[in-house]
Amino acid sequence: MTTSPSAIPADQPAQPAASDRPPVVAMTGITVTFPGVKALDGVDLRLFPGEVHALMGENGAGKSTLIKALTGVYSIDAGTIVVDGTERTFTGPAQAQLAGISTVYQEVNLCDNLSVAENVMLGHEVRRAGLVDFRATRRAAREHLKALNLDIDPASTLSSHSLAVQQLVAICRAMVVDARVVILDEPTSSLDVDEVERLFAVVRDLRSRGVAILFVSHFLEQVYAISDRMTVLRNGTLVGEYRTADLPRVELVQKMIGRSLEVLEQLEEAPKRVVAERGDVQPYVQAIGLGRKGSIEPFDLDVYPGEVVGLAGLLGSGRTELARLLYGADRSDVGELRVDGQPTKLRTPRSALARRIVYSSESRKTEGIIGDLTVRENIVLGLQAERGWLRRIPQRKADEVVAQYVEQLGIRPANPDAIAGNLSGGNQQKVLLARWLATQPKLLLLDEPTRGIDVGAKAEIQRLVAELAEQGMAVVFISAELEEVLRLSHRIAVLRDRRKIGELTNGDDVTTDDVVDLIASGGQDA
Amino acid sequence: GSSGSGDSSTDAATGGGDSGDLINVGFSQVGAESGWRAANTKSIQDTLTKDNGFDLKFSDAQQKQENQIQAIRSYIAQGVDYIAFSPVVESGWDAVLEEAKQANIPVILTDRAVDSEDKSLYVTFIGSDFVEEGKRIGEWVNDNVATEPINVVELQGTTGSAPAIDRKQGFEDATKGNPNVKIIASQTGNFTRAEGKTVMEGFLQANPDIDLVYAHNDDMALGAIEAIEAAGKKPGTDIKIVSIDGVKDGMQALADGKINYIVECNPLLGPDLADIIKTLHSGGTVEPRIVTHDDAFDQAAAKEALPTRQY
Amino acid sequence: MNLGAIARHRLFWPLVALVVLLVASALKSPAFLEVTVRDGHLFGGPVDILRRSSVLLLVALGMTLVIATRGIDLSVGAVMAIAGAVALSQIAASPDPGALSTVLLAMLTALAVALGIGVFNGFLVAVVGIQPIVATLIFMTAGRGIAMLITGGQITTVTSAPYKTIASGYWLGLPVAALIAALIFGATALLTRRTALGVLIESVGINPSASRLAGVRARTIIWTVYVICAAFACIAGFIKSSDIMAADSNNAGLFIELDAILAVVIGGTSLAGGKFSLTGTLVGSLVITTLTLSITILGIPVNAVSLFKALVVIAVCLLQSPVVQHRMRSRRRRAAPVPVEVPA
Amino acid sequence: MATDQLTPTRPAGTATAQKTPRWRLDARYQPVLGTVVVLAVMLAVGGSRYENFLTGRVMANILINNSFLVVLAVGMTFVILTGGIDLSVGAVVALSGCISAWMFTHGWSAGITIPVCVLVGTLIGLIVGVMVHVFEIQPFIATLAAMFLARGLCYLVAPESIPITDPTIVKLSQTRWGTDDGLVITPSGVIALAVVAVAFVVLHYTRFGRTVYAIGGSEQSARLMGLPVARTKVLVYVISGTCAGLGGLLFAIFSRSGYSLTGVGMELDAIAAVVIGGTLLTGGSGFVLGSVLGVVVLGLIQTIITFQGTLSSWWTKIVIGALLLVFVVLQRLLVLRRR
Ligand SMILES: Nc1ncnc2c1ncn2[C@@H]1O[C@H](COP(=O)(O)OP(=O)(O)OP(=O)(O)O)[C@@H](O)[C@H]1O
Ligand SMILES: Nc1ncnc2c1ncn2[C@@H]1O[C@H](COP(=O)(O)OP(=O)(O)OP(=O)(O)O)[C@@H](O)[C@H]1O
Ligand SMILES: [Mg+2]
Ligand SMILES: [Mg+2]
Repeated sequence: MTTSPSAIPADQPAQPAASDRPPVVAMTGITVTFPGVKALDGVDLRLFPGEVHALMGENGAGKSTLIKALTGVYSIDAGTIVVDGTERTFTGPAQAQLAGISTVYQEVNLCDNLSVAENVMLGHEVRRAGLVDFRATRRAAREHLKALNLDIDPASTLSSHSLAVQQLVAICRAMVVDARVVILDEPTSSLDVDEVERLFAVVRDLRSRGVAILFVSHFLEQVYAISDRMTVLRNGTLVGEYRTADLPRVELVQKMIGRSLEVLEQLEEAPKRVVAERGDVQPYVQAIGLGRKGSIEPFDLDVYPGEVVGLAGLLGSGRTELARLLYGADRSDVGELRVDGQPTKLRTPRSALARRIVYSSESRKTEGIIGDLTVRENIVLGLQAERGWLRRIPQRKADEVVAQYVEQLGIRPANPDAIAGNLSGGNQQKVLLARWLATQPKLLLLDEPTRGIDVGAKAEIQRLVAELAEQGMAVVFISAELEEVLRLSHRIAVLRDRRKIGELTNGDDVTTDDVVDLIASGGQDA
Repeated sequence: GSSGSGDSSTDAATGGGDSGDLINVGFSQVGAESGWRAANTKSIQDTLTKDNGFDLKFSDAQQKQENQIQAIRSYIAQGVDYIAFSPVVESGWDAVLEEAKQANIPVILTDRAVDSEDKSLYVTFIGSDFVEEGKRIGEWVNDNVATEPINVVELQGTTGSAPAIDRKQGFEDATKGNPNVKIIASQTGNFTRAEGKTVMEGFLQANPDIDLVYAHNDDMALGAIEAIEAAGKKPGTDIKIVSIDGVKDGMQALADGKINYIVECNPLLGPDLADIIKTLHSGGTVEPRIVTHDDAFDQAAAKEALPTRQY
Repeated sequence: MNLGAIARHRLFWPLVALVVLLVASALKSPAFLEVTVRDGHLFGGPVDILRRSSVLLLVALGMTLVIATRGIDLSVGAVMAIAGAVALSQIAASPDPGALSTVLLAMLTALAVALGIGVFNGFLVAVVGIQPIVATLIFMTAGRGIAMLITGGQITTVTSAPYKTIASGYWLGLPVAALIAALIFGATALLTRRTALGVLIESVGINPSASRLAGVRARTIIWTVYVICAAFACIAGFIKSSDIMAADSNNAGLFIELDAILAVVIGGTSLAGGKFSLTGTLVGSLVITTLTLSITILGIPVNAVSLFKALVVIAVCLLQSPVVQHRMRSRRRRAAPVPVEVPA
Repeated sequence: MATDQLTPTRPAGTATAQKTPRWRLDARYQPVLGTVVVLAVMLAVGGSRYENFLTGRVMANILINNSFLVVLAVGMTFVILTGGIDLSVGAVVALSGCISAWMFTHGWSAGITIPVCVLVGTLIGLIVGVMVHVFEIQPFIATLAAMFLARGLCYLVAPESIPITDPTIVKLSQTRWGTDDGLVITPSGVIALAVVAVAFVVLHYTRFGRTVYAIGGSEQSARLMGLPVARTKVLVYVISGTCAGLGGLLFAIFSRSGYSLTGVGMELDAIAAVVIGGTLLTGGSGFVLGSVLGVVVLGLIQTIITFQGTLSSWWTKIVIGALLLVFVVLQRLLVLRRR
């Protein structure tokens, strides 16, 4: 559904059936409870050498929890973990690593105060006479980065890179050790086609060397392209273990969601949007030569009410930067911004909010969720910020708003008093979305809103965006999935090297290839 | 504040060597932790003036020994003629005093002593005798209050400080032989009014029959007065109070009958210090220990002395 | 609520410490817990604790809000000293120190000065972006100097009946100081919990950049809490100086910032910012005040006071720690298996 | 577009980040550079105002008078880099001094006393480390409790100040190496510099050091990356405690006495030095050499005040505060401008 099937050729399973060899990891009857939630209930998982195993399930099904239970981040309440034939209980990731299990956790977990090289090599630095040899370490890091075709300066600080690059660095780190088990929890959520392709090349190489790979993704496309077998979870319980080849997509979705859904058709057969007759409506937001030194070069952009403008581009092409300028999260230093025809200077997010412009950031951990607050407080935060501190939103109104969006977006657990930081990644994303929808904006800037969201919810969010646009909201939609951008947008602005290089008007004849071509040509002939 | 930097027109740039015929004196003060100390500082700054032939370099150590040692080293580096200081602590001055000796700068101690074995490290020590102060209080109590059995509570100074240790010692020495004196509680009030009050409140809660309060300084005595009044008793009558220092507020309370006896601890060391330096400068010698003259006041004497007190 | 749930409450151990200290004091001095009516007002140990904890409570309240934004305010002690110095030197200099108007005017002046300091601190932290510890260290040092400058290095003593009322007066049989603290506690609770201020402070403390992107005026909020903190410290300074009717620039509020932080943390607010509990701070303040008072009553030897304080603090913190809590819970569970609840 | 030639051309599909030009100073060094610049300004101003200011003796005195603070600041740097804080160091200095003085007066030899008083710091550091790591007590509170504890033990060991007359200590405090014009160094100064050198190597060239930075960046990430977070966290407090014990020894050499009230507020001096040196209290960013510069700044402020020589007690406090203000604001502005 995301990348065209031709981009990632389906594999032949490397080994016919893995079960003739003993599993390298066997988890049985795993139960993990958090105060108030039973996140896992008697789940089994087997990993065989030389296989790619997909772990599937909706947001909050317990995938990340199962992984963390394996690597000793969480202690298990019941069940056994057998690694290489011996029962183990790891007390922390360090131990798991020693046992040959290398993990990339879901949220990027790196130290952004350190250099890229250090993040890749921490704990495995090249040493001479007991002291770290930085030059050799950087060289080693560069080698590892090259395997993923990541050509960045290993000495640069991690925080200077976009989230996608950070995700690749995290994956790189997992490849440094000679692991027998590699766990990748949604490694591809912010990668584009090329990066995914490169990652898969590495994964296949690992598999051929007999490494067991556990892979989590909400992109069914990718799952079918790379995995040999899969384990499906639902609501913390085991649904079953299947050979990928034996389980058609529709059935997989049904097993994940627990009911049959037309989501797949809905996702695949949504009609292309076309620009409606505008009449003499003026754009809600109009950027004229707007830019910021070192961040994005001056660009023009109009967004009309009722219109979805997609931003397409590769990693680090400046989509996020563009959106931040429109929100006032960064201040522009050249150009003009008109909101509703009025020249406007956006100095802070607040001033944007006052003009009913909202922005949902791509990095929900650092710029989105307020971890220790409850779901309710997180959802009404935007509304509250807009009203000011003095006029608190009445409890009843807050409850109403929260109930509405919890229902509409399917936030789970559907408990407004749950601590937002404890929600699964996908559900946190939904909470963020709810926060912004609750303010009833006129311009909605969505930066990767579907990252890490399961198929059902993704369809729901796409439907919602389309509906909101129909009701007259202006939307700027950023996604690493070109298909998704294409499906939703009326117009597509294409960026490259932090410069807007062109604009496409969507239509039946426009395909992802057109966009890719435009990017490749650098806008010269567009 | 008249003793601020404003009225001293010393040009800092002329700090070194000889500036005319003025005597260069470096003085390192402990800090400004009490009214007593402020009076002491003022006395020194008002006496060692240009008009009197001195060029005073003054520094405040903020109650830190390291700052004081640093200041003395700095005076040595600046090449002053004399160094005077009130040591924060008794111990630990040998090293820096040896440096001063090597640089041929005479050192004068004021107010507090040092416990160096080598007495040649300083010329003289001028100040009160804390043990003696405690003793005089004890003797007055023996003669005037402890004619019948009494319960005494003690408000000690800062734990571990020389005045606190010596004043406790002196009082105990004097009352040791008197079976009527019973010290029922002793706590530190850190030489401050607020803590003096706090501790006294605690004493009053814990002990219903206190006859006498011995405070190591006036400030704690003043705090104790507040506490006693708040408990509905009459300070000076229901509970007698004796203390040491003789600062203005203390003398006032004494005159008002709220304190019964005060042994003075004279802060006005400026004139004496000036005399000593002048004597030394003209080649004379001074006694190695100069005990300042301390008065003692009862209520009648306080009424008389109050109008003419300088501090 | 069952016993287990009560024991698990985060304020359980601080409250136990409070009770233990009170009981120990009462055993040592049986009159301690007696409350009698004397001169038309209440008198006794508990009343004393209430009156005395007012100063710490006020400072700790402001500190709670500052800490909730991930900050810290070391200058509170100095602000107390300045408040006393400004108010009392003005009263002392006036021809009529006993007049209510003089006192009010003096207090207003002091409050204005304190607010100025709060604005300054907030400016350094929120606008210039200096780390709170260092930003407030500046006034911690210089503030006491300013207070001494105002009083000329002397302890300024005044006689003024209205001013004395603040710390020593009684109203409806209760100490005025405690009433002031209670009033401000209530006002703060209303201000933070009835408006959205509390939640916004927390959100800024938990994730400043996310809050800013959510449209919260992070800068203004951080600025505001420093101003509030200074204002509360100023009122605490009034009580402290009224207590001894003197402005002791050197010692007023010395090291109170440490006690205040301790009270806040014992009350369950994390120094990492975020969620805060005003009730917790109240309990923390009471524990620390009682601790100080009980030292005198129990007759702890002078040399052991610090050690005693350390042991109590360590004991409370250890018992409160997640690890010990967890241990105790699982021990309890093992000792008496809880019957499985069958849904009706 | 005219800017075309400035944009690096790269094949589509390669994720690149903008490379920082060579001449740009790494952002991490900017705060330290700020400190250096403001320090130079202070020296220039001091030298033009006061005679005998820019002399070897005065500069040497800064190190001689602050060698213990250098050692404390080094230990504190470790703790602050992990995002913690250590308030106990001042009290540990006093305790270590008291114990050494007590042992000397009770006839112990320097060979035993010196290790013991350093190890006392280690032990307190270990207690703090265990409280912070195992019991998850916040560093501020754990070290505050340790501060009360150490101070309380001081009063038990040495209620009044005890002079130290041990020949080894006397020798250490009297030895001076250097030129006649006062540019000298003491054994304490050498020890302090050695500690700095060791700390520099440990922080920058060992896995332990890099783990310290990683924990400061994100403790949770460091744990998930499989780094030995527990061990490292306990160790930084042990290091800080040991440095405080050593600092106590240096202070004992400096003052040749043990006194229970020394070092009150010294922890704030150490923290201030570390922060002035450009280390972030949130952890993960800073340098041990910056902390040394921070100590020099504080020493310089004191020196300027003694050279001024006309300040009353309260003006001294105000001037210290004002200089601190000028310093941090200037440093901050320098950092902001360079961004
Ligand atoms: N630390 C925690 N405390 C309390 N509840 C938690 C915690 N971590 C996870 N949970 C809960 O456990 C459940 C499973 O979460 P988990 O993160 O494993 O989901 P997931 O399958 O990885 O979902 P996603 O696809 O969104 O990443 C969720 O309901 C979540 O709210
Ligand atoms: N804080 C920063 N400092 C320096 N460079 C940065 C910073 N943040 C982002 N960049 C760089 O700016 C460029 C544009 O990044 P941006 O995040 O806007 O790209 P994007 O198109 O949104 O890509 P992505 O898909 O990664 O979100 C990237 O090269 C990135 O490395
Ligand atoms: Mg997950
Ligand atoms: Mg982006």
